[in-house]
Amino acid sequence: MADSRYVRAINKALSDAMAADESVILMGEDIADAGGSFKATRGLLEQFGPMRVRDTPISENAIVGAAVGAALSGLKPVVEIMFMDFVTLAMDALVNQAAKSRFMFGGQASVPMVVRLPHGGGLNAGPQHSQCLEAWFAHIPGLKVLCPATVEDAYSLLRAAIDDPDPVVFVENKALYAMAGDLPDQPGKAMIGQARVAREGSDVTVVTYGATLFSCLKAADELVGHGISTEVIDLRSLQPWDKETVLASVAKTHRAVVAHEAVRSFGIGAEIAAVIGEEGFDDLDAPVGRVGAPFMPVPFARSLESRFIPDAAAIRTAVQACLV
Amino acid sequence: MADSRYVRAINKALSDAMAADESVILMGEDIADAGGSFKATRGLLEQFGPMRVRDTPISENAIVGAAVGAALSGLKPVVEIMFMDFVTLAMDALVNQAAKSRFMFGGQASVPMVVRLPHGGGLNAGPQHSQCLEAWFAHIPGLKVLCPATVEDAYSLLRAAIDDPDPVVFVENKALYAMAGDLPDQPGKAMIGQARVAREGSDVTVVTYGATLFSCLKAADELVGHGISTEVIDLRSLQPWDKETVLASVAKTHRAVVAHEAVRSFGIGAEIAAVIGEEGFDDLDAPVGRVGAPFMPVPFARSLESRFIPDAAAIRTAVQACLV
Amino acid sequence: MKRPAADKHIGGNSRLLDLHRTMLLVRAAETALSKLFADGEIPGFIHLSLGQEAVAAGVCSALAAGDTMATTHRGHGHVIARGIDLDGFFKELMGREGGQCKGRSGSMHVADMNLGILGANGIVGASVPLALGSALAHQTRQTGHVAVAFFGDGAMAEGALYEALNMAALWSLPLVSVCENNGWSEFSPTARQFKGRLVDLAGAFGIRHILADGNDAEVTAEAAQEAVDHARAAGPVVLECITTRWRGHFEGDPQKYRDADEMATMAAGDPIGRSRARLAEIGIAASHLDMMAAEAEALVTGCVDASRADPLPDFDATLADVYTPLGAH
Amino acid sequence: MKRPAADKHIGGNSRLLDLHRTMLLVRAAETALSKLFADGEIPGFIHLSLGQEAVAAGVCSALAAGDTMATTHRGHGHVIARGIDLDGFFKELMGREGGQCKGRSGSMHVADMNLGILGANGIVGASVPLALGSALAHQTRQTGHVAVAFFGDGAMAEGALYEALNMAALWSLPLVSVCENNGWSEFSPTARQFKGRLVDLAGAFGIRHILADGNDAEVTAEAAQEAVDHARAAGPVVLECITTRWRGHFEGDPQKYRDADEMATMAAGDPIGRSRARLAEIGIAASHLDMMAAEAEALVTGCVDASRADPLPDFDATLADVYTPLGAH
Ligand SMILES: Cc1ncc(C[n+]2csc(CCOP(=O)(O)OP(=O)(O)O)c2C)c(N)n1
Ligand SMILES: Cc1ncc(C[n+]2csc(CCOP(=O)(O)OP(=O)(O)O)c2C)c(N)n1
Ligand SMILES: [Mg+2]
Ligand SMILES: [Mg+2]
Repeated sequence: MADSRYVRAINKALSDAMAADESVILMGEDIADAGGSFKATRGLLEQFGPMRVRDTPISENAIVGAAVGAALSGLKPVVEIMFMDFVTLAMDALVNQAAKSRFMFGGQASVPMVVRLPHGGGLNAGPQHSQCLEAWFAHIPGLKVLCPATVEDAYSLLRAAIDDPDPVVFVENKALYAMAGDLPDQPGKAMIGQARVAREGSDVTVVTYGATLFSCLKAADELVGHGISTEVIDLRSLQPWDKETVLASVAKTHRAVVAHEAVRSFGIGAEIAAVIGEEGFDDLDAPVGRVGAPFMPVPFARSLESRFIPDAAAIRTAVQACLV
Repeated sequence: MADSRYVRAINKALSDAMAADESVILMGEDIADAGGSFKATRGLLEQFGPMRVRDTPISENAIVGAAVGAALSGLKPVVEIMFMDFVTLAMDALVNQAAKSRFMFGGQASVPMVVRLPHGGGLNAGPQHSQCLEAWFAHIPGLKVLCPATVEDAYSLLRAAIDDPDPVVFVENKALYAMAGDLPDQPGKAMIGQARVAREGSDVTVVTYGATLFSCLKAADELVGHGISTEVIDLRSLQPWDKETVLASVAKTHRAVVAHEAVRSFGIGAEIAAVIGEEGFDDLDAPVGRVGAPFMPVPFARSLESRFIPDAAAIRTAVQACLV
Repeated sequence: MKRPAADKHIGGNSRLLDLHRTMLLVRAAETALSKLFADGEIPGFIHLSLGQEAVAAGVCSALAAGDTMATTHRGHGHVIARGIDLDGFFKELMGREGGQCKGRSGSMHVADMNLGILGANGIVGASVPLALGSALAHQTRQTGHVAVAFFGDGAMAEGALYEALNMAALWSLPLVSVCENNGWSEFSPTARQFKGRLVDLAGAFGIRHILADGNDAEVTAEAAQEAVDHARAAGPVVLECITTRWRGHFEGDPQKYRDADEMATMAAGDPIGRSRARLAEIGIAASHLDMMAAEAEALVTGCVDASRADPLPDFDATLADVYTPLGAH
Repeated sequence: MKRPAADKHIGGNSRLLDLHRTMLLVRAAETALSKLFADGEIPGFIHLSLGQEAVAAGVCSALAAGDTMATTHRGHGHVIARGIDLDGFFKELMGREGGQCKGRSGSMHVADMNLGILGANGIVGASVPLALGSALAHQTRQTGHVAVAFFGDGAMAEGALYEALNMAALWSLPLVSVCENNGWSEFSPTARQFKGRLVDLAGAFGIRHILADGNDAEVTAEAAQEAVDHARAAGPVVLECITTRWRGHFEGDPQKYRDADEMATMAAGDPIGRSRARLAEIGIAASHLDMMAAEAEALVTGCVDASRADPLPDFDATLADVYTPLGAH
């Protein structure tokens, strides 16, 4: 166990994957010389050279399009899009090309590529540098969508994403990059599609992912004082997502709340809540609560953003609401 | 009452809006001389001239970006993106610019623009010419999302969209363009956000939008034979959507099914079902059923696409499932 | 069905004969497709390259095994010239189980990974970043291969082309960008949509630009060889082939927007007429040339019959193949 | 706070004095911002244009009322030179209720519709299509105004620029595309990212290209006047201003990637030092020039104090303002 940080775990996963498989290459803006805006690729240029660690021009569409062509030609590209908000410029490459090529080509080819997308607020970066758009990708057949919350998952999920033969949208939370945590000396690779019970409980199930996990755990702590035992599930994988683990927990607790940082309306939580309501109908003793950002662009001012991002209090309130 | 067609209603709405307000202009690929790939803009160049009806280059990103700039400078642009699948090239302009400008600028400006997006299958147009991506836009604060199913709504909703001060994503269904229907001689303008009870019933509520409305009505007819009275609600507006009408119906029928052509997973139906499950919890006698396309790209072959698109049988089955 | 081999016995003229044979095959295939489409035997819509056969034959004649290519919605000629199994091609367009892509893609996404065909594409301009990435793979993996991007003149307006040209120049990638310039973008003359000149755009990035008469197979083949050699040795190159679109944008397009003379004079530039005349000049018997055309048509007829007999794709198997099956990799 | 009026009495030199005053204001504002940021009084991140003041002052000096502009993440100078209310500007960057955008946007989206400022932008390259559309509105509505798009040299790699240049040329729109070429794209020399030459790109579309020393306010002002006149009369034009980024990409960037000499020699090209020297030459008293600088700093200090005293934005009011209130239009 070495103590590490979320961003260092990403960095180590990239480094280990590149060492293990020379077909893995990196592309992105200022990822080579500068080591990335969030330093996730620091040192990799020196380690693997300019052929495999490529600083690109500011051309998101062509970068991701090139990744698809490279993935169809023997490489495993890992692309960094500096802020998830900029993936709006690369949606054709991701959605019309990467996601569909294997299917469209009759299964002749796979598209082994990863697009790393830092999402989320907390940096007062404003409306165009803070969005959580993962729900878009979860809706697209052919893409897989992962979002690690812990230092260990940042490593193990990224290794799994790079090993995966299909295109993976890898969502990282900017506010977590500096977070400290333990990383085993020989960290493993995760199984895509498996959730993790982050905290066991018996009264209510809180389903979450990404940075919101920590608000959920905080809320769970606080709820103990109110005599409420909260089970917290970290999805880790959003597409596919671990229905079995979620439904099994709800069968035990009979109550559920889904929480994430993304805008609540038409967010990831809608699908989770709908499936719990449909397949867990008989288990439910209360409506499935949903916690997410209010329906507005991410505001800049501290006083606004701090209220925009769902916090432990919001989760606590939602949990208590389904227990009255 | 003149008998018209869905595409002619679109055409008349554009023509009437341009006649009523000279700040309304049209932009798109082959919309002027050729009158549009689906003929929605036929005759408008002759009527309003090349300044207001502009054939653009194949540059989706710049077209929509220019529409935003024009909307901020006194025009009301209506953009045609030939197939909704191509909006993947214009997501920055729509999501980062159009949707957020009013908010980001502190309410100084509005962005009165409409982007027309033909979606849906049935033409065997294959994986890159058939998608239903409306759920993406419903998730974005600042955008409004409409989807007319009838000839009259095609007109009245488009007029409302063009009059609206905010950016509207206007989703048209390609398979409906040729559909005949009545259009009043002085058709009105719809109220954005109001659903329509397309058929009254007492046993179950089916919530839908777009072309799937007709499969729902067909299913409702067939269900009469099984002694089931089905209420069918056509949402018409997806963002905002008419929660009140939907919940009122469920309070009456105690059962609900949500159906659409878009992929089921993480689709529009997820939010509708989640809200019914949450706010209509005590009214529900059965889980909310969801009908949508299976989790795959839209396949080309007739034998595949016909099974891909949800039909009346699928809706009937879902309704019956929530009545056992 | 196997294709007839090149007439090696004719020695020095074998290349022209091969080009001629390839064009005959594309011509026969698309002539059949036009009829099949009119008869409702082909779902969706198809964009034919009749009149543009010399570009497909010429460019692909310059490619070696291992070279890759990405093409457009008007890509039938390219994939046939590259050697795609004609049987699987027809079955695909007719939506059959035995189709090259199992009936999932149709005309607009035909691909053959064994031949390095990264697919036709339904998105205008998308072929260029795809080929760029393939070229990047060739460079990184030191395969010595080149990647070809076919794109139309209308696609020049897409930013994707521009971004890709810059990256190709920046990394001096073995990318051959082939502009199939037929003067039309759907129903509009491209001149009414695009103000740039490709030669100047390429020049702005220091990329070599080669212009060719895309209605002459030999000229195109030579230009393509020059372009491919340049790409292999020195990095990106743009090959612009001036050619003629005979049919509508898609089958069923009445082409009201084209004036009579253009339609009338079109046939004059027929690339197949030209190569046939030249072959006749150098003494290839008319009977032999007729036989070649007949062979191509027979091959196509066989594929069409086989496609009609082929079963329809199975839905459940299709649904199960969205992601790579575990263990397949 | 009202800004001091132009010294009309100095007649012929009033333009240089105005440019100088504008640059002093930008310099004072951003110098204060740098300090405020270091002290944690400014949330998020800010990109300063210190060293680039001549571009902002010069270009905006050529604009008339009604002309519009869209700018970039490095847009403080542009909006200040255009005349934005400095009080609202500081309140915005400090996240206050009285901010120009009510504290919702911060540095990267400052806008003022009354001045035709369509916003700074967090998306590299996005300013160009926005200004293109504004120019289209000017043409359609026959306002006689021009639209200006500021963009950086790194933004040249975005397809949006290319697509917009083509459309501007196609429709001969009154668009002035101003490339603020400081040689850097974040932490990389742009030469390592972009192989194209802007003069050739503009040329490929038949768009006039004007080059200016962006560290000289008068030279830039004249070039800008020429560009704006051209746009008003004859359509699109590209103005490339060569300038120098003094600070890091954003405040807090240690700039390890820049070598010592560059950092050392930077100050030599100081646009304000230059204009001050020229004003001294033509006899403006040092005392007067010092007073001008003091005025600018006083103005800024006042704005900073007012911002500190300003209340924080109200969340519920903000949430209620995502869409246009009914009846507002
Ligand atoms: C991104 C995108 N925009 C628009 C279209 C619709 N479309 C299909 S082909 C075409 C014209 C292409 O012209 P060109 O590139 O010259 O190719 P050609 O058809 O002449 O071979 C258009 C606009 C599309 N398929 N993709
Ligand atoms: C679409 C997009 N990609 C990447 C970024 C991150 N980014 C912000 S500024 C910048 C460099 C821009 O360089 P340049 O255009 O020269 O402007 P300068 O900072 O030099 O003024 C980058 C890559 C962004 N904001 N938007
Ligand atoms: Mg063409
Ligand atoms: Mg720069």
